[in-house]
Amino acid sequence: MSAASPTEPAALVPALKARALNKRYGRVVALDNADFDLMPNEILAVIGDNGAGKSTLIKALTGAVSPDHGEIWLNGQPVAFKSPIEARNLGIETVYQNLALSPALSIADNMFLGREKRREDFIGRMFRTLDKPYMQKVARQKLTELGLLTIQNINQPVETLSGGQRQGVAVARAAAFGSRVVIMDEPTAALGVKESRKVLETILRLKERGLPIVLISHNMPHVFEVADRIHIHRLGKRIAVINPKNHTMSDAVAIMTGAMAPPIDEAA
Amino acid sequence: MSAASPTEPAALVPALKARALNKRYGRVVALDNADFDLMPNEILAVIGDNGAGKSTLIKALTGAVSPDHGEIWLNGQPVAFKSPIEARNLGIETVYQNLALSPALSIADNMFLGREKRREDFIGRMFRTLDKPYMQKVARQKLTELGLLTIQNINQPVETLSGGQRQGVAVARAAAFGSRVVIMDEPTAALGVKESRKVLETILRLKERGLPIVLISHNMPHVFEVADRIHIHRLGKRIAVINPKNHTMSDAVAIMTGAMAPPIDEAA
Amino acid sequence: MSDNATGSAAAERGLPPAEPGGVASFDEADRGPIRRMQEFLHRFPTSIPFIVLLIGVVIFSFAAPGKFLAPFNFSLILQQVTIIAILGVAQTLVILTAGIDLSVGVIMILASVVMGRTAVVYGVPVEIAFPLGLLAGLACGFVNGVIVTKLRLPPFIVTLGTWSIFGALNVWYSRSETIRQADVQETAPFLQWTGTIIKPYDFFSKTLGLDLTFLKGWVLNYGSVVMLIVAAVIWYVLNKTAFGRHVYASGDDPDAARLAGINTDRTLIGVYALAGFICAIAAWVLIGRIGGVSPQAGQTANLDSITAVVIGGTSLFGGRGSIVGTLVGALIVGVFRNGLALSGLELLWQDFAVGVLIIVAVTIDQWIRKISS
Amino acid sequence: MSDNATGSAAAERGLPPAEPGGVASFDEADRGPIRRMQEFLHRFPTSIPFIVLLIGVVIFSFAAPGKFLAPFNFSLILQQVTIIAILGVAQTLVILTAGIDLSVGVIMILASVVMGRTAVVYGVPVEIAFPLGLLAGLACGFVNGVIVTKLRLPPFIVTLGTWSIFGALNVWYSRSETIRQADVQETAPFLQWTGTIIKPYDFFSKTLGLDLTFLKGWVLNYGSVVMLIVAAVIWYVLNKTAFGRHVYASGDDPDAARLAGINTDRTLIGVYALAGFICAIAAWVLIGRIGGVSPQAGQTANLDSITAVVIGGTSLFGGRGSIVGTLVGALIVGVFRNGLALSGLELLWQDFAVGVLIIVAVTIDQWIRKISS
Amino acid sequence: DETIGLITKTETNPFFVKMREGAQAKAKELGVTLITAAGKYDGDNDGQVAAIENLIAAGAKGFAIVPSDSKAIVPTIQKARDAGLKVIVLDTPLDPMNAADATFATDNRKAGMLIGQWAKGTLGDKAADARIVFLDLATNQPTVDFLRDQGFMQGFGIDVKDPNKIGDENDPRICTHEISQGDQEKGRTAMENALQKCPDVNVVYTINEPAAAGAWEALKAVGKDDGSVLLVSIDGGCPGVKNVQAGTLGATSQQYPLKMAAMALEAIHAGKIPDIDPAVGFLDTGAQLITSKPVDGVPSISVEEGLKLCWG
Ligand SMILES: Nc1ncnc2c1ncn2[C@@H]1O[C@H](COP(=O)(O)OP(=O)(O)OP(=O)(O)O)[C@@H](O)[C@H]1O
Ligand SMILES: Nc1ncnc2c1ncn2[C@@H]1O[C@H](COP(=O)(O)OP(=O)(O)OP(=O)(O)O)[C@@H](O)[C@H]1O
Ligand SMILES: OC[C@H]1O[C@](O)(CO)[C@@H](O)[C@@H]1O
Ligand SMILES: [Mg+2]
Ligand SMILES: [Mg+2]
Repeated sequence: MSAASPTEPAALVPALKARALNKRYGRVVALDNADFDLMPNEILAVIGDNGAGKSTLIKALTGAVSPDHGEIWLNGQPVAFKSPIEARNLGIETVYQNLALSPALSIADNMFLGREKRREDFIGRMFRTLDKPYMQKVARQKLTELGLLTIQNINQPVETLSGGQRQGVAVARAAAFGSRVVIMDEPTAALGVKESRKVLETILRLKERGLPIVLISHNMPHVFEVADRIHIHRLGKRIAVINPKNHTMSDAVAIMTGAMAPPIDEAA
Repeated sequence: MSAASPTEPAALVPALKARALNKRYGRVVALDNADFDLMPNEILAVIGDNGAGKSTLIKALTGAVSPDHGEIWLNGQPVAFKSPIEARNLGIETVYQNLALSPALSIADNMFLGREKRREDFIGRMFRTLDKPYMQKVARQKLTELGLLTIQNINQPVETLSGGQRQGVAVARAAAFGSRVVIMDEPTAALGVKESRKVLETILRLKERGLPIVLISHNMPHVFEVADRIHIHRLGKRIAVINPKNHTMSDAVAIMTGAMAPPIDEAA
Repeated sequence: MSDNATGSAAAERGLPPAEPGGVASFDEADRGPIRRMQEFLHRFPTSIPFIVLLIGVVIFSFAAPGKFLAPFNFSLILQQVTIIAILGVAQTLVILTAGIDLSVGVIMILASVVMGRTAVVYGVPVEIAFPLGLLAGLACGFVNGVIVTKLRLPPFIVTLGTWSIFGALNVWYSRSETIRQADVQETAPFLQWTGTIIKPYDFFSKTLGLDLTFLKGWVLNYGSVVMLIVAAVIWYVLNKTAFGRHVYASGDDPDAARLAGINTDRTLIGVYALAGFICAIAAWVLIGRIGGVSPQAGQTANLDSITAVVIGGTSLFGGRGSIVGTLVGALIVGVFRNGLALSGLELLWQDFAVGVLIIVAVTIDQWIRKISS
Repeated sequence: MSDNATGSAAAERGLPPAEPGGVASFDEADRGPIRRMQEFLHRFPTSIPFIVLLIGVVIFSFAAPGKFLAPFNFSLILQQVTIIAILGVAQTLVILTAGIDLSVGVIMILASVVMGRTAVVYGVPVEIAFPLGLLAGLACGFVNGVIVTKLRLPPFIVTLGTWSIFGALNVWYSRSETIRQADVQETAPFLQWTGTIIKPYDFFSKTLGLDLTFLKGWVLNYGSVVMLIVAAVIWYVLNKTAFGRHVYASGDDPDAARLAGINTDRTLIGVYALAGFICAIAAWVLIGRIGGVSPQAGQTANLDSITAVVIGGTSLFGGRGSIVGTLVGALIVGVFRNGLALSGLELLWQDFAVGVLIIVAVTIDQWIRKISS
Repeated sequence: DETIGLITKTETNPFFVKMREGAQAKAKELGVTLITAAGKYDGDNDGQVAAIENLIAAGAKGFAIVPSDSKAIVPTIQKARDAGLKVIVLDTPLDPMNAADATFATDNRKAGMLIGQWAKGTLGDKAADARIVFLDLATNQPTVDFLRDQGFMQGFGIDVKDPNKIGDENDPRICTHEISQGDQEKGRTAMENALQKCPDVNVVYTINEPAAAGAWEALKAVGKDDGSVLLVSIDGGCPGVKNVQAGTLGATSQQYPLKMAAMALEAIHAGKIPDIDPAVGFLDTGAQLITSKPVDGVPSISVEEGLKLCWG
């Protein structure tokens, strides 16, 4: 329950940690004393039934929703984000389930929203002119990396994209800019087989870059393929954390749905 | 290319058929002479990359988008829906990818949107009073059938639901009211393992009731589990229709992504 | 955050409270008075604007002692807000569909001129002239609705255009001539009926022989009764009929509503036509109020009606709001203006205070909503 | 359908055309003149309102032959729309964020009074009085922005409230006294500079010795130049800077913008403050136009500025629209009013025609957009 | 304590502001409470109706009002009088005039006539083929509007046909009637449009001085500030009189708003209405022509005198 002491070895200080988060909407309890631990450089999957409170947990962690009570630590430091901007400024990048894209803006604009790049020459410094060609180039490149080749026009408004293309834009944005923690809420839900693959590869690549990643997903094969640990959420709280190597998918689903008793906490 | 002649046996007249559908947005070609056939009482899966044009195809078939040209037949009769209402009035029920729910209205209201039930007593006939208790009861029952038990309040506005819960509402609506054709555009994308199962069961139950169903999905195991035939869409057109019994998932994905040449049309 | 918006949206529409049986439920024992108040507000969110109204009344009882807190003055306020409240009801319908109707004021005037001039100047029996006026209102609204839906133009533009057009028709038909109160009284007194005063005390003592002293001093007119009936009917339509659900859905997300199978065009035309009809009823109340028929009246009515709607908590983006809110919104503005006028403050500082009070009122409203959710 | 909306939204913001290399590409051979026209409109969607404007001009050349189609008359129209166009630019900023500013007119008047009265009546040097007026506008806008964001109130309510408040301050500071043209001229002629007339023909013949006869008859004033500069600067800000992107995003979907990491509060405060500042510039142009300072000028400016914005194709729901559209929108209304005034039509039928023309103009605009997409 | 009300057309027109100041001073002197109210714009009847009702609720002894709509307000004024309030109408007479207890006003027709006569006299022979532009108040022609406009015509020697209606004349010297709403900016726009129709204009009648100031700017912009156009108006506010002095305004008929208000308050306070000549129907608070170029046979006062009497 206590914050990491300065003498704790770095690897033991969770990158992101929360205790006893609560969030109630009227009579609906979305978070019920939920705990959370993301260790450095791990891929943590979060699974749970629809309505279990996974998205609310993520929103509470990133300042998109203010929990009624509870505490959060980033790399051992207590934090209380009042808005998603504060979390982002500390390097936490999130793909929200509803994507958080501006429908009428272009793909490139969305990709760089809130961190637009200025021209580096005199004019750019003087008149704060945007470097649109640069942003378009990078946006196209990031989307190509995700295999979203059907996108023909990087200046197309996001609202004209297909469901999967939109999700791709949001994922590409988070992957490109996350510097401390990357959180993805069902990033492959609308993606095709090939595109989903690319996202999993991207997640692994982010891990290689030393980042910890949170992956919320209903896709058990995906989860078991990439996760180091699995956080199981049920009725608003974490009921177990399991190691995918020691459990089968059916176990995970059984625990998640309440068909099996949660094991005693085992994963590091 | 011609409509079914009256002498054709019923089983051979497609429930829904389209030829040479075209839809262009500026320079983006979303549908490029796409064909489509849904046979009576079959489950037809439609698969394809993100941005291949699947959703546009569905929208063109249901009057949500007017194709630039092309022809459509419902049970052998040529049709040209000017709005989704016309399609719905003929018994075609659709789960659109963006769900088509009214965010501020309650779950029960959304479920009965456009086909509200009036009280049957004198007052109902006189003052067109809605039978709210009835609609709430049915809504709750339909959601329970889909295993969406975390929904606590049937009068909750849809915008306060989790991603999966929302999708559940849209699926429940289509399943409850489809009388001629049911079309589902990625109905399980946001659903959990258990809930997805229920949707697949629902689809099979609809088939038992004698309906033909169109299922768009990126989830190959799901597709191969329930589909009678698989329509593969690529770059705006149907490039193959395969029988899942004769092909593996990898085949399907390979054809879909262009890695394998489409087989000659084989499925009935 | 978005949840606040959401919460109050639900509250605004007066959705019933969540059912019990959530993941956790309240510990029923520890309910202090504050908690109970919260529960109450959460259960009955429509009571919130009333609280704001009450606060206003209390303030002015001190600011204008004696004068403000008198039955007669309250009766007056009610009469003063009647027309704006009725137009506000019409405006609420339109705004719920994410539209706006800049022509409500002029439709009202046109309808009043049609009723008055047809009856008084052209000598047509009021049994025909009055329905003709209602029809004129309905027709104007219908035209608005048809243009909005068939040409797919923004309602702001359409009603700005028809505002000019109906205004010109008004000048043309009325010849800019005011019809005197005395002439109306002689030829078509029915048109003035809405201005007839009722004294509830006298009514009860005469008809039932009751001596209800607390009613002494209260004065009503039939215009206020008409207002309440119009509001009740539209409340019913919005909340208890399919058409009402379609109105909310069409404003909330028109694309979704269309995909879900709602004929949004028909709904919108219905809404504008109904709004026009309600404006014509307001015309009747207007004639009762000013006695005669003036082609000049009601020019600020557009802004005033929109103000009542917005103060009443209805969103200009459509899909969220309520009729009760609009009535209270109109009353809040009426109370402020009347109270300030009686306060003896210099005109200039009255204006200043109205501005501040409107902002404060809505702030308190939002704040109560927040803590009660 | 929703795609039409989408298409024109992109068009409105003047997004560059799609890149080649789609699934299929055009057969470049079969491009008839209509197809080429379509291509052109699709590439340069901002040209569409100009076409509508042109249609208006052609109509009036016939309706008011001789008088309308004269350089001098065009110069006049430009001068007549200058103030509304500048306020329209301010209003566009606010409306792009899904807000509305009912206080633009009164901010302008207040700023003009601060400039004029401080300089002329209190004898403060214009070098101080003028910036003070600009500051007053900025401050008013800032107050609007802070209330909108910090109290999270609907902009309609906030600016309705501050409209009253700023109006009261205007009466208080101006004492409702008019300042004469001659007095301004004597003490602070700089404030009238925007009214100074430029004759392009004389200018070129004097400075460059060019005899550009086609410029004969054209008359400009510095107010119009100021208008163009303001519009150009704001166009630049909206399209070429990060702030501009944030303005669009904040209006398009505020929740998404916030989640994406935009400080929407800061953006909104910036927008309102900037709008207030622009209103103060409009104040300067106003003084130039009416010569002196009048505390009651420009009271209908709110509705007029919103009209220009909406006719210019900007959505009242935020996130979609352009500055160029607003300028053309203001011009369209100016052309209609002027053309009708010259047409000799009876006033009543002029009103009628303005209404019809507004609707027709926007219909044509939508229609061209549709066929060009 | 005694309460008396004053209701004006708007809050920002200097004319009404001065009226209010006059009333305030008088109220202080008499030791009564003054409640003031105004419409939201020139022509706002509804606001004035509510203001009257509020005065009834406040138990006022009576009030003075400048009616925005001279006909539509009549029943409400009747209601107030039935409730025992004394009602004195200022500036803009009611229609019918006797609907109030009394009317204290400028003789608007005479005020118009004075500037009409002056313009005619100044032009001399040229008056026969003058080109006149009228900048009127509003489409619905409230009493001040037609009284001044038709008065001007009568003074200028134009056959007015119906003396209570603008626009039924067919004298070729009338070039156009435009609407100014008594506003400076709209006055300029109205004059600009008029100039397009009447490039040869040489007389401009304006409803009031704000409109005249706007018109002047439009004239100046086309170089017609060279004395080729006679601009006349009504009001006699200090800025207007100074404009006469500067020569931009040829002549103006001065009105006396402070006097109107002060007299009204006194009468209401005393509860007795001064004697009014039944032939006139209202108490004329006077109107004097101010010009620096007097014309024979048209009584006028000098700018210096005008400056002493001016307001605002
Ligand atoms: N703004 C809100 N108002 C009311 N209830 C809400 C709100 N947001 C979420 N909820 C409720 O909180 C619960 C948890 O929702 P959440 O979105 O966190 O679920 P989830 O685990 O992410 O589900 P899914 O897998 O479907 O995305 C749900 O029952 C939902 O209805
Ligand atoms: N309104 C529109 N304007 C412009 N382009 C559009 C529009 N709607 C769709 N498109 C384009 O048409 C193509 C097909 O889109 P569609 O939504 O049909 O794909 P999809 O196969 O359903 O993809 P997904 O699996 O991601 O849902 C995409 O490239 C998309 O960008
Ligand atoms: O707008 C018309 C009004 O303007 C005045 O002339 C004052 O400027 C008043 O006498 C008149 O009622
Ligand atoms: Mg979720
Ligand atoms: Mg799709």
